[in-house]
Amino acid sequence: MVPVMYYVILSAILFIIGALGVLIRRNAIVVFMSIELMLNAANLAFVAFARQYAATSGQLFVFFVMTVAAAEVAVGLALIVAIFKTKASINVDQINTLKG
Amino acid sequence: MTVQLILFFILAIVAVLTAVGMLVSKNAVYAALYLILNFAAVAVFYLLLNAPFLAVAQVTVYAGAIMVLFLFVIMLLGAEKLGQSQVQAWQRPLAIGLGLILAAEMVYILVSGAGGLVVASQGTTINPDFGSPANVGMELFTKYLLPFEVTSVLLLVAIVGAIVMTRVEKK
Amino acid sequence: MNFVIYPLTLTTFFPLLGVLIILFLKAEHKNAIRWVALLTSLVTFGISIAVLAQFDTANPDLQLVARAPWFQIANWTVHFYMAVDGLSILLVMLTTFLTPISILSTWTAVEDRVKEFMIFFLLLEVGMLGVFVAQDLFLFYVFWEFTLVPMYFLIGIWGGQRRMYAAIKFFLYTMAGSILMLLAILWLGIYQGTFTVPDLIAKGGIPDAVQMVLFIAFAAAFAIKVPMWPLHSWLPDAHVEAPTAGSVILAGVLLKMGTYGFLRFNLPLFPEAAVKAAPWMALLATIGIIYGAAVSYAQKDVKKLVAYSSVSHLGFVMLGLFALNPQGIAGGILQMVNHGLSTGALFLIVGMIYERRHTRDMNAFGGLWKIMPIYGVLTLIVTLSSMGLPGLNGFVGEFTILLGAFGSEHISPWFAGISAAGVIMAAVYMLYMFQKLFLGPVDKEENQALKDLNWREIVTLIPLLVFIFWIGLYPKPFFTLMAPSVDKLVTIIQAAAAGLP
Amino acid sequence: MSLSDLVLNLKVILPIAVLVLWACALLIIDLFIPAQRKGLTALLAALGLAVVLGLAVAQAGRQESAFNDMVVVDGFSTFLNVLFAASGLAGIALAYDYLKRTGMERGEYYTLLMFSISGMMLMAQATDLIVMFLALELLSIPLYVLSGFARPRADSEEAALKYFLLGSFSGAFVVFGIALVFGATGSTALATVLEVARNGAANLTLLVIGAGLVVVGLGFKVAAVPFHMWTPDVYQGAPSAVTAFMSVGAKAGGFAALLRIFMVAVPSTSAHLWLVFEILAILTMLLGNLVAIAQTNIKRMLAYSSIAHAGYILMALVTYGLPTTAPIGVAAALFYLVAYAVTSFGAWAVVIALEKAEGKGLELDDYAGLGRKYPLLALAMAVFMLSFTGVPPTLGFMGKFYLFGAAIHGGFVGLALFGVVTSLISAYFYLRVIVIMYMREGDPEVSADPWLKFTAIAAAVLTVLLSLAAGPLFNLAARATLFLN
Amino acid sequence: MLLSEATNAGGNFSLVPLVVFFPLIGLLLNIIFGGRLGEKAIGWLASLASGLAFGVAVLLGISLIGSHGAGVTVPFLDWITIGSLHLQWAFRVDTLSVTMMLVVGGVGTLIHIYAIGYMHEDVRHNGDPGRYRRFFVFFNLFIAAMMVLVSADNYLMLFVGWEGVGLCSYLLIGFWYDKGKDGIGNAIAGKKAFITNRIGDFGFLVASFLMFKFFQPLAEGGVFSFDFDSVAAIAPKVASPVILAITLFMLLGVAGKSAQLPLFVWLPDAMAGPTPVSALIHAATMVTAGVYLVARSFAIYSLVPAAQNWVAIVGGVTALFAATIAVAQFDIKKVLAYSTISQLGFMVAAVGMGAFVAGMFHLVTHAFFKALLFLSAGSVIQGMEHGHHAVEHDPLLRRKMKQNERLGSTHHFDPQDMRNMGGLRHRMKTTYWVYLAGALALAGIVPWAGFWSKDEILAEALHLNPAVYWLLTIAAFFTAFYMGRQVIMVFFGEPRSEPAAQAHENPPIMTVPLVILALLSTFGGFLNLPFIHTFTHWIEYTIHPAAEAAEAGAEAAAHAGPWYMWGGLNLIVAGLSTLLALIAIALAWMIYTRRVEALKSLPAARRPDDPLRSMLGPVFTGMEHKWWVDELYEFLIIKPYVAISRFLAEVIDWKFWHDFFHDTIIAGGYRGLAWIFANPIDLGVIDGIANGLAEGVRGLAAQARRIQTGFVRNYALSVFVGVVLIISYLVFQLR
Repeated sequence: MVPVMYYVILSAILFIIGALGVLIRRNAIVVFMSIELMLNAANLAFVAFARQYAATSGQLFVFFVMTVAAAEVAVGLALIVAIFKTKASINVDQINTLKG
Repeated sequence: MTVQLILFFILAIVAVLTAVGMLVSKNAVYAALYLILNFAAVAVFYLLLNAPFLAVAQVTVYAGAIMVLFLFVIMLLGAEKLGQSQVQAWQRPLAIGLGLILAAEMVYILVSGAGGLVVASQGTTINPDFGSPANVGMELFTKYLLPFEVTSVLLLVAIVGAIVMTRVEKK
Repeated sequence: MNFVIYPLTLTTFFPLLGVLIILFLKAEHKNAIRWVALLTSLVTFGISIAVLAQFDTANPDLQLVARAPWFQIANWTVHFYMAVDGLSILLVMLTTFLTPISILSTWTAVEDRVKEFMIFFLLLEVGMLGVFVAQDLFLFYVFWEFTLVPMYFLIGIWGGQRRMYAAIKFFLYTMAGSILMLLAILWLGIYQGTFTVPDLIAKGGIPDAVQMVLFIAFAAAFAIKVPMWPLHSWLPDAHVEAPTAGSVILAGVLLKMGTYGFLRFNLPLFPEAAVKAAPWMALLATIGIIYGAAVSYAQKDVKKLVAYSSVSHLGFVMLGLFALNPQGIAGGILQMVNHGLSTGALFLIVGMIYERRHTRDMNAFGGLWKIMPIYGVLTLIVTLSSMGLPGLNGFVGEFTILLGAFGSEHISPWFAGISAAGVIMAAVYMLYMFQKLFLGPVDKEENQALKDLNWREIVTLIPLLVFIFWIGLYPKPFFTLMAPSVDKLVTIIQAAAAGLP
Repeated sequence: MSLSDLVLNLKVILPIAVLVLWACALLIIDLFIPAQRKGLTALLAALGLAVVLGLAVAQAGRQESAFNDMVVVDGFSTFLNVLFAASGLAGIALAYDYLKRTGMERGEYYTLLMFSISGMMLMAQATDLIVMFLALELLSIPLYVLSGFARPRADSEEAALKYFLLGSFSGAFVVFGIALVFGATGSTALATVLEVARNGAANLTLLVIGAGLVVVGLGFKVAAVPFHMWTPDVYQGAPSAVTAFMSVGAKAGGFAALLRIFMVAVPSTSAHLWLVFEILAILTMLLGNLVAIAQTNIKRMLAYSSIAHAGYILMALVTYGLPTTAPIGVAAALFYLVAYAVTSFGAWAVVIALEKAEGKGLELDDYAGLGRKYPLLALAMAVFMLSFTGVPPTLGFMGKFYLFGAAIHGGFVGLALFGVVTSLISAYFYLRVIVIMYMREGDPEVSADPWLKFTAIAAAVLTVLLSLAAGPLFNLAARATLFLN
Repeated sequence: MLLSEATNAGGNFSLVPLVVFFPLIGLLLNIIFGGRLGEKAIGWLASLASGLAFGVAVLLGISLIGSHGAGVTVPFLDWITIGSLHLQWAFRVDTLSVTMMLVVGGVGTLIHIYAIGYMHEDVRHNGDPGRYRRFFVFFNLFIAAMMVLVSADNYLMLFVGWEGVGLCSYLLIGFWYDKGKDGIGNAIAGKKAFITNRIGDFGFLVASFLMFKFFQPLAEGGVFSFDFDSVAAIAPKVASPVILAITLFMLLGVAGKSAQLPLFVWLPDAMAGPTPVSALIHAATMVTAGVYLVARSFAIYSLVPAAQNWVAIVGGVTALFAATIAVAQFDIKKVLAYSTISQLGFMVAAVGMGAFVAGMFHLVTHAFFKALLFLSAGSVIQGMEHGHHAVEHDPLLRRKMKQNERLGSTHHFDPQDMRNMGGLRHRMKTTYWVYLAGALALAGIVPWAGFWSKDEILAEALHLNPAVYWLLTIAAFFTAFYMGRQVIMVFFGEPRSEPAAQAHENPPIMTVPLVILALLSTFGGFLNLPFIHTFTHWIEYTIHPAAEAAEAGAEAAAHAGPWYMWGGLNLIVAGLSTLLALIAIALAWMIYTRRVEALKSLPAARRPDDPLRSMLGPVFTGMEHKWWVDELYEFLIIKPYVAISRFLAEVIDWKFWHDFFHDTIIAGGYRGLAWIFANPIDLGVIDGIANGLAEGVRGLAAQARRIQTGFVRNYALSVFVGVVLIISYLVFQLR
C-alpha cells in the first residue's frame, strides 16, 4: 500500500512544474497546456485523498474539474486562434500592447 | 517494499520526467505528446487509487479528446516552434528558483506536518465498489445533481464562447 | 417628527431651498440667481436670529435639541443630533451673518458660472452651520468633510492663477487631518458605545494613554484647519487663490471650525489629555502668533499678508482656549468672532481693490486715501480692529485671552508675555499695509481714476463695522451668551486636572 | 430525488434557474432577431434580469439549503443576488448603446452576461467547494469571452487572453487548494469542513495551506495585490461596458466566495491567515492608490482604483476569526460592495458616455471642460469621485466608515490607519478628475444616450441619498450575516 | 449702577460722561453734516464740543470743591465680565482727574480755536482744503480719547484712552500723509509713533496681566476689576517683587507715551503733524499721560522705592539727554520737541521720586507754556509761509532770494528752519511777545509759571534724590540756553532770508488764544505759591497717602526749617536755578549776537550756520544728529526685524515650509513613490535590474521605456511570487 502522502507530494511537484511552464514558456498553447498539467496534478491529489477517506466526493470533484478543463480548453483555444488571426503570433511575449 | 510501491515510484518518475519534458521541449508538439504521456501515467495512478472510472475518463477525455484538440490547434496554427527571443530571459531562472523553493517547502510541510495522514491510510479498508462507474454515476445523479447540471451550463457557455471568439463576421 | 420646522434644522438646511430654486433657474438669469441666493441667506440669518431669541443664556447645557436615532451600524447607533450652547451659538450667528455679506460682495466680482457659484456657496453654508450645531460625532464629521467640497470648487473654479494647485492642496491638507479624526471617532463610538458628545462627556473614563492618542488624532484635524503653526502652509495658497467671497468665508468661518473643534471636542472629551497637552499647544500657538506676524510683515501681496495675519490671530485663539480658564476660553470664543469680522472685512476690502485694479501687489498702490476717502476710513477702522485697538473688538478678545493665558494654572505665563509682543508686531504689519495702500502720494497713473466705494460695497462693510464697534465697546451680551457654557467646560477640565498627579 | 423534492430544491435556486433558462431561451430567440435590432435582445435580457431581481428579492428572509447542502438561500445570498441582478441590469443599460456605437452589437453579449450573473449568484449561494469552483468558472468563462468581445480589436483580444490565461492559472491554485482542504477534512461541504475542523479531526497543516491557496485564486478574482496585475490591462482592453460589469460583478463574486469560505468553513485557520489578509489588504490599498496617481487613461485609473477598493474590502476579511467582529466585518464588506457597485457603475457610465467608437476619449485630458459643457454629467462624475475618495455625504464614505469601524472593533487600528492614509492618497487622483472637468477648458464630446445618462444620474442620486438614509441598507447588510450563527 | 443712579450721588458728578460724549457728538456732527458746513462752522462746532467738555470739567471742579475734594466713581456700563474678571466703563471724578480734564479741555479748546485759523491756511498751503473737516474730526476724537484716559476709573479703561490718543496721534502726525520725505515721510513718522507707543503698551499690558494674576486672588469676592481703589487697597498685600515688576513694566508704557528714554525717538518725528497737533498732543496733553499714569498709580509706586528710583533716573537722564539735543536743532519745532521730551523728563522724575504734586504742577504749567510755544512757533511758521508766498509771487524778490547763497531753490525753502529766520520781532509783534513769555516760563525765570513748578521739582529732588537733582539742574541750564538761542535766532538780528523779511502777523483768531495762553504761562505759577499751596492741597485730596510720605519732609521744612526755607520754597535751590538760567540766557545772547557778528567776516562758504558748531566741534555734530539714536535703533532693531521677517517669510515659510516641505517632501515624495510603484516595482524593477545585468550598460531612458512590460508572464510571476510568499509564511508558521 502506497502512503497517500506520496501521491500528494508527487501531485505538488507536478503542480509546480505546471506552474513553471506558465512562467517560462512563451507559446500560448504550451502555457495553456501547463495549466492543464496543474489541474491534472490537483486531480491526482484529489483522487489520493478520496482514497484516503474512502470518499467518492473527491473523485467526483475530479470529474467536474475535467469538465471545466474541457470547457476552458474550448474557450481558450478559440481565443488563441482568434489572436493568431489578428497578430499572426501566439507568443505571449509579443502580446503586450496593454501596459503601464 | 511492495510491488505497488515499486510501481508507484516508476510511474512517478515517468510522470515527473514527462512533465519536465513538456516544460523544456522546444517543439509544442513534443510538449503535447509529453503531456499525453504524463496524463497516461496519472491515469495509472487513478487505477492504483481505486478510481477506475476516472482513469478511463482521464484517458478518453483528457489524453484523448482534449490533447488531440491541442495538437490540432498547434498544427492548424503552425505554431510548433517560436522564434528565439531574449525577452524576459531573466524570468526563467527566477521562476525556477521560486519553483524549487516552493517545491521544497511543500515537500517539507507535507512530510512533516501531514504525517498523520500517512499512518491513517494504512489500515483503511475500501469498499470494493468504491470508484466504480456505477457508484460514481449514482453519486453524480443524486447527491451531485446540481453541480452536474452546472457543468452542462458551463459547457454550453464554452460552446457559445468559442463560437463568439472564432465566428467570422458577415459584414 | 417635526424636525423640518425645528429651529436648528431649519437654520441649517434652509439654504438648500435656495439651492433648489437656483437649480431651476436658467444660468443666464444671473441677477435672479444672485437675488435668490442673497434672500435665502438673509432668511437663514433671520431664522438664526429666531434661534438666538429662543436661546436661554442662563442654561449651560445644549439647547434647542433636535435629536433622533439616525441609523444603526452593527450596535453603534448614530444620532441625528443638533443643538447649540454658549460655545457654538455665536459661531452659528457668525456664519449666517457672514454668508449674505459674502454673497453681496460677489455681485459684480463673479460673472462666470454664477449659478454654480451660488449653489456651492449655499451648500457651504449648510455644511458650516451643520458643523457648529452637530452634537453627534458622526453627524459632525459628515458636515465637517462636506464643507471641503464646495470650498474646493469655489477655490478651484473661481480662483486665481494657481487655483488648481491651491484647491487640491486645501483639500488634501484638511482631509489629511480629518481622516485621523475619523479613526478616533470610530474608536470612541465603538469602545465608548455612543457617538453623541454629551453622552461621551458623561461617560468619560478613557484611559490616559488612549486619551492622548485620541486627543492628537482630533487635534490633527483641527490644527490643520485652524491652521496652527507649522501646519499652515496650505493657508496662503488657499487664501490667495480663492475668490473674495471664498476668502471671507474661509477666514471668517472655516478656520473657526478648527478652533471650535478643539473647544467642542478636544477639551471636554479628553480633559486630562488637554491639560497635559496645554503647554505644547500653547507653545505652538505662541510660535504661530509671532511667526505669523513676522511673516505677514514681509509680504508684498495684500491678501497673503492678511492670510498670514490669520495664522497670528488664530494663534491667539488657540492660546486662549488652552489657557483652560474662563477668561482664556471666553476670550478665545470672542476672538473667533472678532477674527471672522475683522479678517472677513479685510478680505472684502482687498477684494474691492482687486476688482478695481486686478492686482494685489502693495507696491502698485499708495495714496488711495485721497482717491477713495470712504474706502480709506473703513479700511482704517478694520485695520485697527485687526491690530487690537482698545475700544474695537479685537482688543477685547486679545486682552481677555492674554489675561487668561497669563493667569492660567496650566501654561506658563511666558507664553502670554511673548504673545503680547505679537500685539506690537500686529501694529507693525497692519500699519505697514495701511501705509502702502493708503498713505503717501498717489504716484501711480492707474490709481488716479479709481472710484470710491459704491453703495453696495458700503452696505457689505457697514454691518461688520457695527459689530466691530459693538463688541469693542459693549461685549457684555456676547460674553453673557457664552458664560454658563464656558464655566461648565472649565469645571469639567478643573475636575480632570484635579485628578492628575 | 422525487419531482416534488426537485421542485422544493429548485425553489432555493429559483432566481438562478430562471436566469439560466431564460439565457438559454434567449440564445435561441436571438437567432430570430435581425442584426439591426439586437436592442430587442437587450430588452428581453433586461426583462429577464428584472424578473430574476424580483425573485431574488422575494427570497428575502428565507433560510434553507438544498441539493444535499450544496446550496443555501440565506440573507447573505439574497443580499448579493439582488446586487448581482441589479449589476446585470446596470451592465445592460451601459452596454445598450455602447455596443451599437462601437459596432459589436451581438445577441450573445447579453446571454453571456446572464450566464456570468448566474455564476455569481451561484457563488453567493454555494455551500460546497465543488459548487463554488464551478460557480467560479461559470462566472469567469463568459467574462473571458466578453473581454474579447470587441474582436478583432487587438486590445480586446489581448485583454481576453491575459485574463483567460491568468484566470485559469489562478483557478488551478484554487483547485489545488480545495484538494488540500479536502485532504484535511475529507469533505468539500463547508459545514462538514467546519465541523471536522472544530472537532480537531482535521489536519491543520493541509487545511491552512489549502486555505492559503484558495486565497490566491480568489484574490486574483478580486484583484488583490500581488494577484492584481491583470486588472489594468484587462480593464483597459476590454470593452468599457464589460469592464464596468466586470469591475463590480467579478469582484463581488470573488468576495462572496472569500467571505463564505473563510467565515463559515475555516475560521479555525485565522490564527495563521489573518496576517496574510492584513498584508494583502495593506499592499492592495497602498499599491492600488499609489499607482492610480500615475495613470492618464481613465480606464486604467479606475482599474487601479478598483484594486484599491478591493483592499478596503479585504480589511473585513482580516477579522474573520473573531466571533464578535466577523459579522460586523461581513456586513461592512457587503455594504461596501453596494457602495462600490453604485459608484462604480456611475463612473463607468460617464466614461462610456465620453468614449468614442475608435476608443478615443479615454484620456483624462479628454475630460477638460466637461463641467461647463455637460454640468449634470460632470456633477455626477464629481459625486462618484468623492464617493470613491470617501467624502461624506456619499455611500463611499459610509462604506469606509463601516469598514474602518469593523477593523477598529477587531482591534486592527493600524490597519484602519492604513485605510485612511491611503484614502487620503486616493483623494489626489480622484480630485484630479474633478479638477480637469471643472477647472480646465476643453470641448469634450458626449454621446447622447439616455440610458447612460440615466444610469449616471441615478447612481449619483443614489450615492448621495442612500448615504443620508443609509439605515435600511445598514440593516440589510447586518441581517445578511445571519448565516454565521 | 447706571447714569440715573449716579445722579443721586450728588453734585454734578453724574455729568462726567459728557466730557467724553461732547467731543464725540461734535465729531459725529462734523462727519455727518460737515460736508455741508463751511470751514468756520466746522471749526467752531469742534471748538464748541471741546469747550463744552471743558465746561463740564469746570462744573465737576466746582462740585469737587463743594464736596471738599472727595472724589466719586461714576459707573456707566459693564464692559467685560468673565468669571473673576469684571471690567466696567466707569468714570472717576477726583481732583487729579479733574485737573487733567481742565487742562485737556481748556488748552484743547484754545488750540481748537487757534486751529480754525491755522488750518485754514495750512490746508491751502498743502493744497488739499478737503482735509479741513477731517482735521477737526480727528481733533475732537483726540479730546474724547484723552478724556477717556483721564476720567477712567480703572487701568483698562485708561488703556482704551491711552491707545485712543495714540491712534489720534498716528492719524494727525500722518495728517499730510502724502507729504514729507519721499512723499511718505509723514506717514512713516506716524507709524513710528504708533509702533513705539505699542512697545510701551506692551509693557502696560504685561503690567495688567501681572496685576490680574496676583491681585485677583486677593480681591474682594475674588472678582478683580482693575479699578484704582482696589489696586491701591490690595497692593500692600502683594509680594514686593511682583509690585516691582508691575511698576517697571508700567514704566515701559510711560516711557513710550511720555517719550522717555529709550522710547523717545518718535516724538521729534511727530512734529510732522500740523503745529496745533504738536501743541495739543505732543506737548500739552497726550505725552503727559505717562506722568498722569504714574501719579495715578502712586499707591503702588510708593510701595517699591527701587521702582521709584528707576523712574526718577529715567526721567532725569531723559531730561538732560533731550536738552542737549535741543541745543543743536535748527527746526523751530524740533527744538520744542526735544524741549518737551526734556520737560517730560522733569515730570517723570518728579512723580518717580514721589513728588507727585510737583510733577502734576509742572504738567499743568508745562501744558500752558509749551502749548503757547508751539502755537507761537506755528504762528512764526505761518508768518514765514506768508513771506515765502509773497516772495514766490514777486519776481523781484524771487531773484533776490535766488542769489541767497544757502537756498539754491525757492521750492525747497523750509519755513521751519531757524537759520532762515531772524528779526521777526518787528514783523510779528504779538507773536514775539507771547513767545517771549513762553520762553521765560520754560527757562524758569521768576515769576513765570515754569519757575514755580520746576523749582518745586528741584527742591523735592534735592531732598529725595540728589543725583537726579543734579541731572535736572544741568538740564535746566541747557533749557534756558536753547530757549535763549531760539528766541534770538528767530526774533532778533537781521532777517536771514527773503521770506523772513516779508513775514507778517497772523489774524486774531490765532493770536487771541496765544495771548490767553501767554497770560496763563505768566500767572499759572500762582496756583501754588509758597505758604498757600493751593494746588498741593487740591491734589492731596487724591494723592493723600503718598503725599504724606513724600512731602511730609518738605512741609515740615516749610514751617520749621532752616533760614533758606521760605513757605515751602527752597531759596537756595530757587536761587541757584534762576542764576543758572540767567547765565545760560546771557551765554546765548553772547554767542548768537556777538559771535555771529564776529563770524560775518568769514567768507560765506566757510561761515558756520551756527557759531556753536565751530566752538564745540564733534559734540555739536553729535547733538545735532540726536546722538545717532535713530540710527542705532535702525541698526539694532528695525533692520534685524525686517531681515528676520523677510527670512521667515521667504526662506522658512515659503521656500522651506511651502515649497520644500510641502512641494518637495510631501508632494514630491508622494509622486516619486507613485512613480516607483507605477513603473519599476509594478512593472518590474527586477526587469530593469536584470536587463541591466544581462545586457550591460544601456541608457536609463531606454530601460525606463522597456520596463513598461505588459507581459502576461510577468503577471503570472507576480501571482507566483505571491503564492511562494504566502506558502513560505504559512510553512514558517506551521513549523
